[in-house]
Amino acid sequence: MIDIQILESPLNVQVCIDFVSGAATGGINVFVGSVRNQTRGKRVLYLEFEAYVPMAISEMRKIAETACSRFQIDRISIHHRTGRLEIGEIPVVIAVGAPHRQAAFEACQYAIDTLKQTVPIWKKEHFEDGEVWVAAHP
Amino acid sequence: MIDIQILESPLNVQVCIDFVSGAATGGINVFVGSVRNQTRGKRVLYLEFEAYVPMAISEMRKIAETACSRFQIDRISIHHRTGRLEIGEIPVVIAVGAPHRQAAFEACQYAIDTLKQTVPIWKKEHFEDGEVWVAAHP
Amino acid sequence: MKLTILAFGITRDILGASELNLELPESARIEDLKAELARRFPAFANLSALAIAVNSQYAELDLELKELDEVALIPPVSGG
Amino acid sequence: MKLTILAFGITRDILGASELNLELPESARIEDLKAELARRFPAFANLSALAIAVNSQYAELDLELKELDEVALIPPVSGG
Repeated sequence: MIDIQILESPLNVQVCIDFVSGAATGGINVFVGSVRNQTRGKRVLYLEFEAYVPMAISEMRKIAETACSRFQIDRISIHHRTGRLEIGEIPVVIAVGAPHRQAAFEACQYAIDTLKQTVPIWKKEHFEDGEVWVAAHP
Repeated sequence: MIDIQILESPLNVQVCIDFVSGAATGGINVFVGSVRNQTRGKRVLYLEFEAYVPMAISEMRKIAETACSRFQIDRISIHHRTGRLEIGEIPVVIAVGAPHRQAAFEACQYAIDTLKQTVPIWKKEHFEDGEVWVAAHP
Repeated sequence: MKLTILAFGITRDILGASELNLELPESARIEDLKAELARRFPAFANLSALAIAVNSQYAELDLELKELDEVALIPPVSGG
Repeated sequence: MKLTILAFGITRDILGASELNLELPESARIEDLKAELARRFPAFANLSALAIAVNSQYAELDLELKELDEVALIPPVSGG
């Protein structure tokens, strides 16, 4: 069971956990991103996330399907937020439910690592003295 | 920052996540245990967890302190429930907050693996035709 | 053929718009599109990478474009 | 010396009680306690393991017991 969402409103971790919980679930691993107050030693005011929504959903679904086929997992929920996020807010939640915990850990780690490499979502960091699209330049 | 609790009432995942969230937190990893409806192919009706509470808290605190010193993490919350748990209920929640996600994943995995080896808590599985203390016999 | 190109992140800043209408020869490939973009927008040379998506899938350089394709510029992603 | 032993999980079932009062010689060690338990409760031989905690810490076999120690039987744990 796969649940993929891109939302403009605050993410709800419990919704993701509920989705991946079932009677055969023995362990759930959850990754929750959090907007940090600094990056490379520089103070961050807030972030903005932009997504190419149909492709982002398609790539997130690929990750979920690969996770389900590669690891012994039943259920995965991936939610990503867009728009302006303040310090401490949550850009991403990935929850994975599995009969045994090791598969849940591995699938969750695979999902967040791959999401950061393939899903067309972009983060702009806003500083006191300017702004930058993360990773755009070498 | 370390938060250790043994509770007789249902665990609240969000409470653990809130504890490990801070302005310097970049990633949070959470493990949520879940009571399965079967074990080794046999239908489970419900579980009972019993703890030697003062020692269990002491061992959980050791795990948290070791996790903080061994991995680059800031905050860890470990909650374990006792008493009777129905299928789908949550015996344990471990949440770890860190500046970078990899440390959060590793510390969370370390914490649950070690908890299952050292913390004096015992699980009794109740079946239709009897009950068994898990791992008591070879 | 006429193509409408969607732009995101820094590529939208470079184009100064979220869409670009482009005229390309029939059976142009992704590599031709990238060359045309590089010619018209020298700032693309400063990016660490630039992928092109066609109909929501990452496209190889030799893929032939068709007029009804949804084409998008995908600068280095940074979600999560 | 008189010791009160706390029992949990299957050891509580074997003892039929959550506490056991035991008389041991002065300066008895953990290994002496385990031998006395094995003598009185043969079912302990069937356990996959049995640790002893003294004052909420896992104890080595050669630790000397003292009368005011809080001693607990720790059968194989299965939390989480």
